[in-house]
Amino acid sequence: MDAMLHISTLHYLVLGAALFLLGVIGVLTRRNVVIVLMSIELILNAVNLNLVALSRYWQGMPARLGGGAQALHGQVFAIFVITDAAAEAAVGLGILIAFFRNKETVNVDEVNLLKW
Amino acid sequence: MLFLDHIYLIPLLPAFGAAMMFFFGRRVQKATVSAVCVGVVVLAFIMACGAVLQYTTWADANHHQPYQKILYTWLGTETGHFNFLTKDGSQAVFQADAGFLLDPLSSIWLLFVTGVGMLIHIYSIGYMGHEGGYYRFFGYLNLFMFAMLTLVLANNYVLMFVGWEGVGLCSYLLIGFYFHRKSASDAANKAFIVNRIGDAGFILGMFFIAWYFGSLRYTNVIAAARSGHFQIGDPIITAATLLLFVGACGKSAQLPLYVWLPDAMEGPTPVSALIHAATMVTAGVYMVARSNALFLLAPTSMKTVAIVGALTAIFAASIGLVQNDIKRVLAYSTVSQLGYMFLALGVGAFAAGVFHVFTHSFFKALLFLGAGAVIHSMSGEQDMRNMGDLAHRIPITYRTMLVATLAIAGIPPFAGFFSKDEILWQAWTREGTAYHILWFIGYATALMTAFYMFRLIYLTFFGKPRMSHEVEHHIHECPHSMAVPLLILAVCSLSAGWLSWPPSLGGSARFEKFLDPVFAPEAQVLQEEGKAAQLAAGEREAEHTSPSEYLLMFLSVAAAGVGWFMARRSYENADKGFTEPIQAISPPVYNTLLNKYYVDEAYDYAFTGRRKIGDVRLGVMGLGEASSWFDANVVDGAVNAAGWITRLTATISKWWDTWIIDGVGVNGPAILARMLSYPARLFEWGLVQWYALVMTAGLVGFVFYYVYH
Amino acid sequence: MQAHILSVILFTPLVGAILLLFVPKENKDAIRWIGNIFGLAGFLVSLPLVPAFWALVKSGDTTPFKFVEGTANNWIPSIGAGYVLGIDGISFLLVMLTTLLGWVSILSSWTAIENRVKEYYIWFLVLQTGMLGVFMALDFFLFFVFWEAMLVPMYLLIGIWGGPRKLYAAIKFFLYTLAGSVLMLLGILFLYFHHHGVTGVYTFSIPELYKTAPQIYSDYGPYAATLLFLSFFFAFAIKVPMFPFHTWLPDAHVEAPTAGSVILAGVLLKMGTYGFIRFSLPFFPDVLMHTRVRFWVMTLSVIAIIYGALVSLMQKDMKKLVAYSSVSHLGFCTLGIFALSPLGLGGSVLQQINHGISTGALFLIVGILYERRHTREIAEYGGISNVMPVYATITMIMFLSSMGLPLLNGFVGEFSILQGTFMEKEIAGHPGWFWAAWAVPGVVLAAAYLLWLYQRVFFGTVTNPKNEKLHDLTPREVATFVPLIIMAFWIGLYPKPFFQILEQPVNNLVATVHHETAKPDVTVNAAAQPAELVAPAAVVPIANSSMSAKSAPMLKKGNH
Amino acid sequence: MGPGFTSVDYMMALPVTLLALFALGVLLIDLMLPDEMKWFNAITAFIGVLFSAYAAVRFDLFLRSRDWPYAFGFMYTMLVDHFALYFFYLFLAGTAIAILMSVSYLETEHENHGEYYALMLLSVAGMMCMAAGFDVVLIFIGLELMAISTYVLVGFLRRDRRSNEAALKYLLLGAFSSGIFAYGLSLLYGLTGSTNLYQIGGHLPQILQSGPYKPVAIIALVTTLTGLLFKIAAIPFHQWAPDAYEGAPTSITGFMSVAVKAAGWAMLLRILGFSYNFNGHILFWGLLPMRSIYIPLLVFVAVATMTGANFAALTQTNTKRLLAYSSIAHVGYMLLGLIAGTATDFNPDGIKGILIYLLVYTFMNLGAFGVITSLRHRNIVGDELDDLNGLYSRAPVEAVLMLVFMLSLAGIPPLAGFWGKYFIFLSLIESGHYVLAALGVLYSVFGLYYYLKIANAMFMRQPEKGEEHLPVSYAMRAALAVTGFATLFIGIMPNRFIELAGWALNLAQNPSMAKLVQ
Repeated sequence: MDAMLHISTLHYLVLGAALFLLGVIGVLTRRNVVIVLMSIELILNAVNLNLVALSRYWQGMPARLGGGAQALHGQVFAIFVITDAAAEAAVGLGILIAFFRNKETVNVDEVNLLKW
Repeated sequence: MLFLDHIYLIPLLPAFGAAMMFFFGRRVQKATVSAVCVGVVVLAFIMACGAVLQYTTWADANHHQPYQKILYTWLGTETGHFNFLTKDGSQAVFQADAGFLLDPLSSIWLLFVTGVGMLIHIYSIGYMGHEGGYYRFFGYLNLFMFAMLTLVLANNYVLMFVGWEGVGLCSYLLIGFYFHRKSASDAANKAFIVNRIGDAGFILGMFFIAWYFGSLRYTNVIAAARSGHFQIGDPIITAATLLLFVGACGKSAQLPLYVWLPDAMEGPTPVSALIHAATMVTAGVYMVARSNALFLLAPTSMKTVAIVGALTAIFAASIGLVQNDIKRVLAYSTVSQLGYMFLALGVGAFAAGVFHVFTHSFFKALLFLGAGAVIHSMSGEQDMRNMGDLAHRIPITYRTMLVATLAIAGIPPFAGFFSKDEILWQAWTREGTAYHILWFIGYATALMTAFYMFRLIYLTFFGKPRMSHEVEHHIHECPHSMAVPLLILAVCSLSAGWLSWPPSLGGSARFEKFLDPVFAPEAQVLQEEGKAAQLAAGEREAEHTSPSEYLLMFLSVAAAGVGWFMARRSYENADKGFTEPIQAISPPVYNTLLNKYYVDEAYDYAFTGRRKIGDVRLGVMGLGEASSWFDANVVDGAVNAAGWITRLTATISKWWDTWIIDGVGVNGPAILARMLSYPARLFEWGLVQWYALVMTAGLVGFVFYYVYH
Repeated sequence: MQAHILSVILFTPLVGAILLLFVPKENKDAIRWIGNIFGLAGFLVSLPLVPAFWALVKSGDTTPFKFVEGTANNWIPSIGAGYVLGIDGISFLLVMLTTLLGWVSILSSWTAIENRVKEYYIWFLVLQTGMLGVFMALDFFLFFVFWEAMLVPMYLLIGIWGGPRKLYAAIKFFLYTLAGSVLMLLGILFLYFHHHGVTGVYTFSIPELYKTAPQIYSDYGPYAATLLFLSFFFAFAIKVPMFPFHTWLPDAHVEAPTAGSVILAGVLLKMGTYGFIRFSLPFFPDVLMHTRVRFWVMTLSVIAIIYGALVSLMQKDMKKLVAYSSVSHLGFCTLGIFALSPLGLGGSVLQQINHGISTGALFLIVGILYERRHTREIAEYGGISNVMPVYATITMIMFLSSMGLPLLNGFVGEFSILQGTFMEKEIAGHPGWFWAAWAVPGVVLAAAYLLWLYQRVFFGTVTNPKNEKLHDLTPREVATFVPLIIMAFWIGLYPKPFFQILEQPVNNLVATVHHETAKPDVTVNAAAQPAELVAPAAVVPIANSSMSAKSAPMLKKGNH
Repeated sequence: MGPGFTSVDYMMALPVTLLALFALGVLLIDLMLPDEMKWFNAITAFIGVLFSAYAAVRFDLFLRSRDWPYAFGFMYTMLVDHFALYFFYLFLAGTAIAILMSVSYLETEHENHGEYYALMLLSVAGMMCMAAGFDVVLIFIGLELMAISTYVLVGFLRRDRRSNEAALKYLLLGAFSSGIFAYGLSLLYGLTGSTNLYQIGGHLPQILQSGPYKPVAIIALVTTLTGLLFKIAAIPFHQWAPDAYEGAPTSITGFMSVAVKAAGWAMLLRILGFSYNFNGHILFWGLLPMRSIYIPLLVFVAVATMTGANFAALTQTNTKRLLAYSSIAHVGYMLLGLIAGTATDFNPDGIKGILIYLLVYTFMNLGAFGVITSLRHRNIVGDELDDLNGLYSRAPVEAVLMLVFMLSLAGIPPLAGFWGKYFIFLSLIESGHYVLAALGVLYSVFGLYYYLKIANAMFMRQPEKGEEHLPVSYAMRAALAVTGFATLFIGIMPNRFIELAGWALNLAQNPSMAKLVQ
């Protein structure tokens, strides 16, 4: 029992933060639009992780602090975020395809017609 | 009191004439023009005589008050809401009437201005008969009469200033009458602008008076000045009088502002006679005489006036010695005579000064008209070196001019003798060597005057004929319209002096007595007040005669004789290429005089900046250039920067250049903004990830902001 | 009619503009006729004002503003702005000047404008309304609206019908003037809140603000008051334009079409001086009386007089020359204003009218030559008086009036200004005559540059063959000058009515200025008990927090 | 909070619902329409907008009848108060005009599909959720709904590479930012244990007291702020805007520049919060307690935005891009208003300024884009500055209207644009931010310069491409007429609208405002 290492909300948050940063870095560095999109998904996943973990955390809290059994906002929110992520990915890919039709590339660096 | 009550008509009649010319002049016949213009002046003259006569009777009834006629309040309001604080802190009202004042002083001017004016108008009918712009000429002349009469009849300084500027304008217009000649328009501008400098002084002088006495109406000012609670040498009054005198210098062509007068001879000869000899140039004298009460309170100013006058007299006379243009000789003689008048005023002999103005107006007008006749007969030739032997060809002109010459040279019993002699005597009787020096200068001038005037006579009327043959062929005596005025003026130049036959010669200086209400009071008021009292008291002293007076008389006549004799010796039978005595003695002196001491050149270098020293332009135009450069390059440095940056960037790269030039309103700040605009846009260089990076950077930046707060 | 006469005058031109919208733009003559009719109408409807106003002056009625129309805050109650019109002697004269010049310049552009005639007249009439509004507004907000709205038509007039560098000039004019006036907006808002802080009422009504604005000096201290003064000063100084802010003027003038220049010089510049008189003086008397401020404004005026004259002396372009001469003349006006003596102030207003008449005419004169020869280079001309005698005569008269020859209008104004300045005992540590003496050379220089110009253009023989065929003035062109010449002589010969119209407002103004500054106890009281100052505001959190000087800095951080 | 919704809930959701329904309706009808009948979609959409507007008005009246200042719904998820209603009207007005603008434009682009209008309506539905959302979840959903539909709209010109690219960029950045935003929201939730703005606002103060949580709170704030500022395109989160505006179909550019931006502002105001003052006691929520922390940031952002945008716009030669930068600059001014509005305890003038600004901006900016849209036909693209040259001679009415819009954007009285700026500067002076005020006005002068460039091109340059007259569709004419009239009318008779903005902030209950309205 006590040998088993106890995982607190903080760990989730740290993991979330790590994911978030990874996502950001991905967005900033990867050249392939698809991968950039995936990195954005990563960010959203970090959000979901946070939300779920925190929702657990608040369920553990006393009700007078707004906690309690039905403090489920976080999880509800997470579900919405997931759907949203899906939608975004779909639309993103759609637009990417349209773009690809015209320009024959998925390289972010070549998305530079509009500038200045 | 018909004339007196309608005294304002005297200036308004010529104004009416001028207006007629302005509106209808171009459409009517020359005959009509002369009828109208001369007619109004004749009327004015008649009214003037009537008014003066009525005044004399009126004055006896009203113990010699000046007669005033106020039409309406011109500047300011009667309600007097436009107040200002005088120096002593009392409330004063800003007000200037359109009002007229007649007293002995103004009546004298009134008489000879209208009189001589009338004669010159008549003369002009003949003289200008063949000129273009006949109506224009007479319109201007009438306008001048209006301005001059306003100047004379005004009852306050502001209205006097109106006339003052008005005559300046008319002289500008008339000098520039032959406007197609560059020299004429130059001379016109010179006249106006130099006069303007004087006027600036006049304005400031007026302000000082208003500031000190709280009014600009003669009666108030003089009453205040005579009230005696201003001590003599009061700095403000000194300043005021000096500034007024600056004005006088401009108008009456005294050093250093005399330069315009000789050039003014570009105008038609009648103009030179009327404006630049008889009337306008004496305005300065009138103004100083008018403010005698003030000048007497400022000995410094009096001295200045006297010294400037004396210097001008000899300075101009010396130039006159060698001039060859007949009108220029007369011009310099005018300047010199004006110098005399100021000398008289300066030594406190106001009456004498005025008297000289009076006589001078006749013989100088005569001289000019005569010169005009000569030029007329010489078909436009003005250079005396190309004349000679005209005496029997144009006898009337010759005789009349001779009379005038005798008068100006101061040969008794001609008019000039009395006035000039009076002045010299008054100068002599002032105590202090300074005044003796002044006397001597005046005396030397008298000699010079005689010399150059007879030089003129001999060169013009005697010696060998030096003109070309066709000119010689056309020589003819002038028409009656010109001859009559000459004769009348000749009579006056002979007899005008008798009005003030000096007591010492058994006369009873009637002229001065007439003027006593204007000048004499100082004598009593200031009798007990030391120095200035003597300034004023001179005229009284003059009454008991002294041997020295006779001596001086003799000396001055002798001087005139010597001048005559020298001139005669050198020029009696001058032939082509005759020798100037002075040139013979010392060429450099001669050249200096011939070139008028190079004053014009000096002014052009120093003040106007019309001439450059090397590449630098000094004077006003220099300043003008400097400031317009400043304006273009510094104040509006925006534009400059624009151009500069544009050029710079153009060299940097074409791409940049097109962007700089593109769009509108290349302006300094705008340009700099543009410079900044490109970074702001380059920031946006099209790559999504760059955008994302910037966002993140912003985010991180925010976080760091707190880390370090 | 009597009650709404100001509105009628104000909107007659606008009605014309709207009417013109419906005229097909091909029908140029109809447009010209309508434009001119409304130009004239604008002048005619303003004429009834003259006897009415004169009657009031005669009856010695003492209300500061006459023909007041509309009540405070009736326009935008929620911010306290009202459509309030009213005039006193000063604005009365300026209004009349505007209507007159508006008519003249519309008449003058009959042949000058060939393309896009319709817009031209529309914009011109709109401009007319804008300018009139500035002079009539008794509500600061209304004033500001007109002040800025009027820039637009002027900008278009310069930009569309202007000369070669029109775009540059138009933009420069617009930006320059706008830059000044936006700061003024902030100043106005400050006054607005200060007034609320004192009285607890939000209003832009100028008469109301007169009551409170002077207290700013005591409530916020000299420094803040001076900054506030500057925020107004720049707006007006740029408009006038005073010395360092004048560089937009030559460009705008040179590029603008003739009528545009006439209005620009004749009326627009007066808005600056009017602003000084109407606002700077009564709002910031203490600041103005402050030695250093006064010294600077006086110095700038003097510099403008001399400098403007010197620069115009050396111009090669007639229009530029006239433009710079305006700088010099307006220098006289500001000198008279800041001398703060009734005489100087009255003279200044009169001089503004004179400048409108004379310089307006000068621009017409230049325009007439330009129309015939399409150049303004002085060197191109010479001997014009041989071919165009009438024109030469009229020009001479106007030059003389512009250089201040007695019996013409210019002299009366300059003389009063100079004497008014001269008589002041002490201006910024110097006696009044010190300043007057500096200004006087301007009179001489005026003669110099104008006569020299006249000589170069009109005297001599016709050297340039292109000038031989020039035809003299047409009746229409003469007609444009007649009213100006009449005015010039009227003011020159019998200026008394003008002085009588001016004496009341001018004296009140000077009285208030000196009165405000003459009572130090006010400052003491307010300083002693600022609480009492903001007491009515205490109810109001906003006012409370922002109106008391001490809490203002705290707001910057925003947390408490 | 018991479950079970009352009729009020549905009534307040009705505008949103109707829009969604009509969106679907458009899609369905579109299937049945032949190609030459496609314009009918526009009518359907327009009717949808009208219905939604009717629903909004109805709820407005309902509130009045009950004399409620506001109504909560869906378990405190949705707050429909005057503020929300104000924005409803704004969105709907903007959308209606944008629809009018689109008809002929889509014809010329040969992209006349029903999806276009459907997506428009859906995005408006999203906006309404943002404006009326009182729970971050709802707000986030609304945001995404709006965003995703706009991504598609931006890329609606499938064959146009610039359009694709714009869409792609907008999508990537938008998704990125909403990711960050969501992350911030999650942290907020973690801190306060609620997604309800009121409770978040309620809990924040003591969290800020306790040391350990403050950094987290700050990170939450910053990330949230990033999301918010991104949507209103404030520097340094603005860079999507110029590209998206330039690439998007012009009608959509107009739509985005007003409606989408207004939605962004609604959300920003809701979350950063402003306080009501109900008869004395002050009511606040959202992040308002962190005011003292974010104000300095906002100052920085505002100044940066004004500076960057104005400078960048200065030398633009592409009209759409220029207007994009100009709209960014306007965001800068509005941010000043936000600063003034939240700096002091209660200073509604700043917020009021923003509301009025958005109102007038809707009309003048849409008008401007309308004119540009009308230039687009077969041979001209019409979005280069040179395409405007000599516009006056080709289309005088459009030219004059454009001039009006430009001057209004520059804030010249008496045009609508002036009032936006006026209240911003008013509030700045009021709250003592004199320096910011001076900066603001100077930049507004600065802005005039590039607006005048457009005016110059239209009036003072000669047209290159002949004198041929521009054909303008009736719908477009209607749109231009409405916008032009509004711009002038609001400018000259602003009182009604100022009071409207006051009403949106419930200022009637407000002693200080009671003074102001007298």
